[in-house]
Amino acid sequence: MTDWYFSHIVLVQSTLTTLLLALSVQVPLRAGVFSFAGVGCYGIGGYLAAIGMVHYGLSTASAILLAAAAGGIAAYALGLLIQRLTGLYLAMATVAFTLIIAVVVVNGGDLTGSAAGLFGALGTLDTGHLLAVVAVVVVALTFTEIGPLGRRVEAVREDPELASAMGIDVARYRRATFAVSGVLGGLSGSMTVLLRSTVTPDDINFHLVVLALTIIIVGGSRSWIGAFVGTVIFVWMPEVLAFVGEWEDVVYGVLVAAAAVYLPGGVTGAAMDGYRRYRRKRREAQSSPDAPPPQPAAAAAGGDR
Amino acid sequence: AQGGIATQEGIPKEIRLLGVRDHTGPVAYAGIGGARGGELAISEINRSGYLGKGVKLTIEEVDTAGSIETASAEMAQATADRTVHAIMGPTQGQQAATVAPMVERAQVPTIFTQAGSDGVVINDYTYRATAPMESYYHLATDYLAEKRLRDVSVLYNATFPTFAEIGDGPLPKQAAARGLNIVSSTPVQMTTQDFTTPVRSIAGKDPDAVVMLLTEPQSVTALTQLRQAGYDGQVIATSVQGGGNLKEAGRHGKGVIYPTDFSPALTSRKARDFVAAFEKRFGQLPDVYAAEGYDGMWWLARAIKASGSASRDGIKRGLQEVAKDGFEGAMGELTFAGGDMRVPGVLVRWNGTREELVSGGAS
Amino acid sequence: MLEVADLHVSYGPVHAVRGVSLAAEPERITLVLGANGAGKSTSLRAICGLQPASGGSVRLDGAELLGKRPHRIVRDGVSLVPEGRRIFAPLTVAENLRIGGYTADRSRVGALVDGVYDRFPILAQRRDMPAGLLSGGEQQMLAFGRALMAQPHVMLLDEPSMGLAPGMVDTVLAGVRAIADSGIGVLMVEQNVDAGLAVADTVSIVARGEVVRSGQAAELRQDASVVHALLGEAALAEEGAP
Amino acid sequence: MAQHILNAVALGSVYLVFALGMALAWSTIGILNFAHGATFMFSAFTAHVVTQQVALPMPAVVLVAVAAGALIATLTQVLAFGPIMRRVADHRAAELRILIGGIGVAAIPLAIAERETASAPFGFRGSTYQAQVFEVFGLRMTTTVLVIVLAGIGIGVGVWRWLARSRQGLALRAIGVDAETASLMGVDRSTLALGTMATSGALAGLAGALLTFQLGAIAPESGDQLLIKAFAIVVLGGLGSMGGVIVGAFVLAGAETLVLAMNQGTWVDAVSFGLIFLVLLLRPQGLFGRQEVRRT
Amino acid sequence: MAASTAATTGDERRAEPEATVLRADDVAVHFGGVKAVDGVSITLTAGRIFGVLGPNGSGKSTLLAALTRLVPLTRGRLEFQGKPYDTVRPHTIAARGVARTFQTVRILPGRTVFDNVALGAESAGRPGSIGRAGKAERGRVRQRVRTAIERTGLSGKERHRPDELSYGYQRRVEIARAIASEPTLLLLDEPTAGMNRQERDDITGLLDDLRGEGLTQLLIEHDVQMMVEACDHLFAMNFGELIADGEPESVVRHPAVQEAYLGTQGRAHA
Ligand SMILES: Nc1ncnc2c1ncn2[C@@H]1O[C@H](COP(=O)(O)OP(=O)(O)OP(=O)(O)O)[C@@H](O)[C@H]1O
Ligand SMILES: Nc1ncnc2c1ncn2[C@@H]1O[C@H](COP(=O)(O)OP(=O)(O)OP(=O)(O)O)[C@@H](O)[C@H]1O
Ligand SMILES: CC(C)C[C@H](N)C(=O)O
Ligand SMILES: [Mg+2]
Ligand SMILES: [Mg+2]
Repeated sequence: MTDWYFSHIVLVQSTLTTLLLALSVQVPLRAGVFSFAGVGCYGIGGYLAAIGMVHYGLSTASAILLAAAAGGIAAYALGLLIQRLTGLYLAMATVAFTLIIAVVVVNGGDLTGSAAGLFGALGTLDTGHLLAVVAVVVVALTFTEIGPLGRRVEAVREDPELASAMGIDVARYRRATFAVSGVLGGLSGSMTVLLRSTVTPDDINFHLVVLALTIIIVGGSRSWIGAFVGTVIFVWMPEVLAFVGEWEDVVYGVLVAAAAVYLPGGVTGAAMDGYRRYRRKRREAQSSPDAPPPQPAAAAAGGDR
Repeated sequence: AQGGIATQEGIPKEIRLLGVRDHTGPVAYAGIGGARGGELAISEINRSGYLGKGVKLTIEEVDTAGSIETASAEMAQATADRTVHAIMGPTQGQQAATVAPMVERAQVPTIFTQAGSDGVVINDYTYRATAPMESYYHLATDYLAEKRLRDVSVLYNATFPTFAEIGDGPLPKQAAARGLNIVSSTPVQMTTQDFTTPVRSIAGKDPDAVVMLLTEPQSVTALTQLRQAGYDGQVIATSVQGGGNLKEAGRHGKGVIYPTDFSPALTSRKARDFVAAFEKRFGQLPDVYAAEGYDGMWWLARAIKASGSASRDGIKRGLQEVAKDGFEGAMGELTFAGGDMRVPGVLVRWNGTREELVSGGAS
Repeated sequence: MLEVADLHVSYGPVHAVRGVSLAAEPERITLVLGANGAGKSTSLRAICGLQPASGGSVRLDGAELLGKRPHRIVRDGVSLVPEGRRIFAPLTVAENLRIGGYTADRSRVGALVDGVYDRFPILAQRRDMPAGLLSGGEQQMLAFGRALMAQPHVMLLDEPSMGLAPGMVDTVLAGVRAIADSGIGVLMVEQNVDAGLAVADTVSIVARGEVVRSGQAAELRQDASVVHALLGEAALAEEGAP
Repeated sequence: MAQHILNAVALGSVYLVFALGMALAWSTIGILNFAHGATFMFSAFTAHVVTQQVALPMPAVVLVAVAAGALIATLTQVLAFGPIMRRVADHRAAELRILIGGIGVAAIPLAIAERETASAPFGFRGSTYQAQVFEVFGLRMTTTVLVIVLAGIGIGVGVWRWLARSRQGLALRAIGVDAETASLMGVDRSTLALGTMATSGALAGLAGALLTFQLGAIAPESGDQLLIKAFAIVVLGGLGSMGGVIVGAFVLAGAETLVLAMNQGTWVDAVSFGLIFLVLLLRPQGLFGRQEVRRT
Repeated sequence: MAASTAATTGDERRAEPEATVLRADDVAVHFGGVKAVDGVSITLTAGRIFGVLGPNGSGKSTLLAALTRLVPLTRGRLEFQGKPYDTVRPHTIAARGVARTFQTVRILPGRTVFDNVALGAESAGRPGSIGRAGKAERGRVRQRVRTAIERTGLSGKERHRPDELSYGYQRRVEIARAIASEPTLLLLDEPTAGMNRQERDDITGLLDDLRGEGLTQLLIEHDVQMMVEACDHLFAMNFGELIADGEPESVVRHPAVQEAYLGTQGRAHA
């Protein structure tokens, strides 16, 4: 077990940091904000942590705090700037934001290490720290998924106008998701960098955007559990698929496409549907077997008055 | 796995190595080349009983698939495996820089090929069998000075670490030292595909030579469009254009000159033997990546022999010892700066079908 | 002529339509009445192929329609004004009408569009406006006009008077009558019982997914209380309110 | 200066042909095909493989690539997007799944091409075509550029007019709004969708062939770079507006050319994406996009 | 319908009888050249049902949108319980106790009927509260949801998703959501479209009960008979303007209304 743990420590840790990145895209998406600003903040956080540590000798904890705060502020400011945008227009603007950050760090001279990036930013993080951070994040997010707040978030996503007619300050919710996604991105970026000690402009690219999106759609976009399932799938897939060798990418492509076709709500959605069907079956089995075909209210509707 | 094997002193019957590099993805050619060169070297080492009768080097390759994540994950697994004596590390600079601190923590000697950025050879366990491009790029400026090609334009990919390093620093310095006049310096980025505009302004200046530091597809396009823009002077490129990468440029690629650490056109006996053996085994000419993999593997074998131990510590000591004296490899007389290889380098010309020697390469 | 016999439709475990039989004959209007959730819309959707049926048959002039895809059924001459209007919101009013005439003879589209504009002048005023901006009633007119564009043999209408002002209800239902008189068979779901009865020829009353009563409109007009009773309006009928 | 404008027009035309195919499927039947870049690349790769066997003239090479593109896109539709669209009633639910389906599909040709070429650049060296350089009014250009500009503008305007005027164009837009109701109008949505995707793929193939002729060679990864640019172009122009795509392509190409002409090559992406960002700030629906139609 | 459970709810919000709840003064909403609403002034007093009649496209729904701040005003002033609100954002006025239904059904498709109604129940006058509600509050919310569901005849359908419901039932979810928020003012845009007479009477019975509890209402419907019976006061609109205003019977008999609304035949429909 410990052998296994030590040889897979990088995968375990990157599962946790990638989860935070995926959540940074999922949180706004859940409120109907199609924003990839979190990925940009991943870059901001990663670079700030590395700069803080390499150039200014910051401690690991303060580098991460700085990164999270900066990510949150940057994303919040971006959110203020582009609050009139919606849908794919907003997505495009945030992708642009992310890619511009990549260009800025390439041209950042010694501060950012230019094209080569920075190295030697090895923090003192361990898996325990990561777990603690992720646990706090997950618990906090759970509250936004259930109960009244969950319903409101859903209303903001599905029908903002209806939401505001229900007394919900839609703009405030949107700005909040920006800030949260920035913090999550900053956390993810800084912790990734401090674990692996290097950061390069290449780390902030469109593929990361695509990866984050793929994770949450394949995993399930409605709750952190979906993000977690997706993260596990995509972080561990190369390991699991190693046996197919050079066909790994082909198999990867087929699996992703198949998930898109056959799993409407992602893996978690499919699991929940299965569970619901199972429950219904059981309920039906329990209700008296000789009764006429189940009358799940709907069919009886016409005359139940 | 039984623990402790790779830490035992002495030379066991089997010495297990792991190759952790790109076998798929955009720079797969570097990993594949390195793996093939190493494979050839291993077969020679094993066949000749170089490490003693019945002693066998074995290598297993894992694919980092072009990603830093996968590279560090694979490396974590590799270093945790106590039966692994040494690792032939990733070829991409950033992958290598990321795993460098890991191999030190795990104390597994690792030889990189390529991996041309800073932050790779940083401790007692990191070694590199590729000379940094800037260490032999003076061959190009020497040539220009010698041919009196004074006015030079530079077109370079400033977001690719290796080229950025040369284009921003050593190249202008070397040029100035040799009395060359850099009339224009045009940075482009990784995503630049069309060069009509930059090439147009270069052609307008009509310099004596153009130094072009670009990736493979970029160089084909830039060359083609440079010629179409009416420029017909000398083009100087890099080893990235070696290994037949200019083939697609067709007639526009003819006559391009570049410094490289290895060319099949090299005439030393070592080089000729390597080329012949490689061709026999793989049915094609070796590229620079293969030569580096080959010489890197021989460095390792010499190290084991020198320290008389294939333990991780023994290999580390041996590598340092061999580096002190240097040795002759396929790339010529190899010297070392710490754990980092240096080569004499060679200047070659692409004649449309293969490389021809222009200068250097003497051994 | 369209004959629906013993139609069954289920949504998963919900058996929404249980053996409905209906008919639409040329020149006649068949009025379908029923409480909310009785299965009226589901029946119409199944006839058009939008919802798979689990049993029964739908024949148009003897040919089976069940199992065909919706666009085929439309081309065979059956056209539906769907519940909730379903206009194409971002397309202009004129484009909505033109798409309605997708299967019509190309050369006649212009004339047909003008016909709709004559019937509903407000649509002509709004012709270049995105249809989604129309008021509810205007959208209902558009949905009706759009169905006319297809020049069907059989027309299925799901609550065509919904959201219309009384004057407009008369216009639309008079339009339906005129359409029927021109030789088209009409199957119409209506909640506005009196207005519906005024133009219908035959009536079928649906409850809980089954036809509980059908007969000639003329008879039922005499005996409106029966209809109301069947629709669960007994209390009202006793008070003799209407 | 004039030369720079010509260069921008040439670059814009390549972007245009590529982006048109993507915009066609996206703004009509609502398929944002993330495999468009891979389709582009793989059609060029197919033509490359063919030219290695037979020396073909330019039109034949283009034809091969166009056919390959149409085939790939058709397969994508049949195997991935079609099943997704069949399984959902409303379009919004399908949107993200189509995106991800495309991402999955794209990985396949990319992996194959990378493997076959070992990621080395490939081109049409085997073709009999040689670009001729000529000068008009002191402007230097090649026959390739001429072909690209003509094809780009011609097809761009053609597609634009066709979508706005034709019956099928209208039907396609209706499918994008509400596929079920469109079928109630007699529109055969699966056939039309298939035709649209095939056309879109053919345009990707055309772009693949033309760009490879223009650049001399492309790499397996070249498609990805164009994909994000095309995405930007369509959004910049305003989703649903083909005229917007035409303008968007030339605006982006113009901006890039300008930055390059000022010798600030490493800032190209920042400037072009910054421009898009600014345009969206001022016009949240893109240059020619329509405001979303929603009523209370 | 379960009118008996009604008495316990809504009393906290009951307003003074005859107090002015809402005043709209010279309200206009123009869309380019379309003058959807053009200078309408109305006053709603507490505890009464007001009706709006008018031909299709006369501006009724737009007026409702203006009152709930969902469209920008071209001109005019709005006042709710004495406080002007023509510049606030829509959620603010909703949080102050103005609830509405929509002419086109708008419900959350992925949530059950219960959840949809709960969304309304939770919005009641607690602007922006981030769901920290205590146990007691949660219990009260659940009670409000149950009551609203019962009163709109949705009992037994709590666990259904809206898209599994027939159109008439989807409309009821809209109404239930609005009344679950226990508003001070309820605005209803054709709440009974797609219902037959009996079903309509059930709904008007409910509105009547709510009036008895002191709830002020503004109702848009096309069914003249129903409007006359249900409302205390009618407004008639045409071309965005008020053409009549007063006692229901007299408004319906007003010649301009007859002319505009009841069609050329001028025959009352009911
Ligand atoms: N998608 C669906 N999934 C499950 N059940 C459904 C679905 N659509 C309708 N039903 C159920 O089928 C029954 C019949 O619905 P239908 O829409 O046909 O009623 P209707 O007679 O048209 O009612 P209304 O007058 O309210 O429009 C209802 O009980 C409804 O709950
Ligand atoms: N956003 C908009 N842009 C342009 N015109 C609009 C817009 N919204 C409404 N209109 C127009 O304003 C007029 C009034 O619309 P409104 O929806 O208020 O009518 P209504 O009285 O509710 O009609 P109905 O009884 O049919 O629902 C209509 O003619 C409509 O076409
Ligand atoms: C494989 C090569 C392209 C690697 C490159 N020389 C680097 O250092 O990153
Ligand atoms: Mg219905
Ligand atoms: Mg209205």
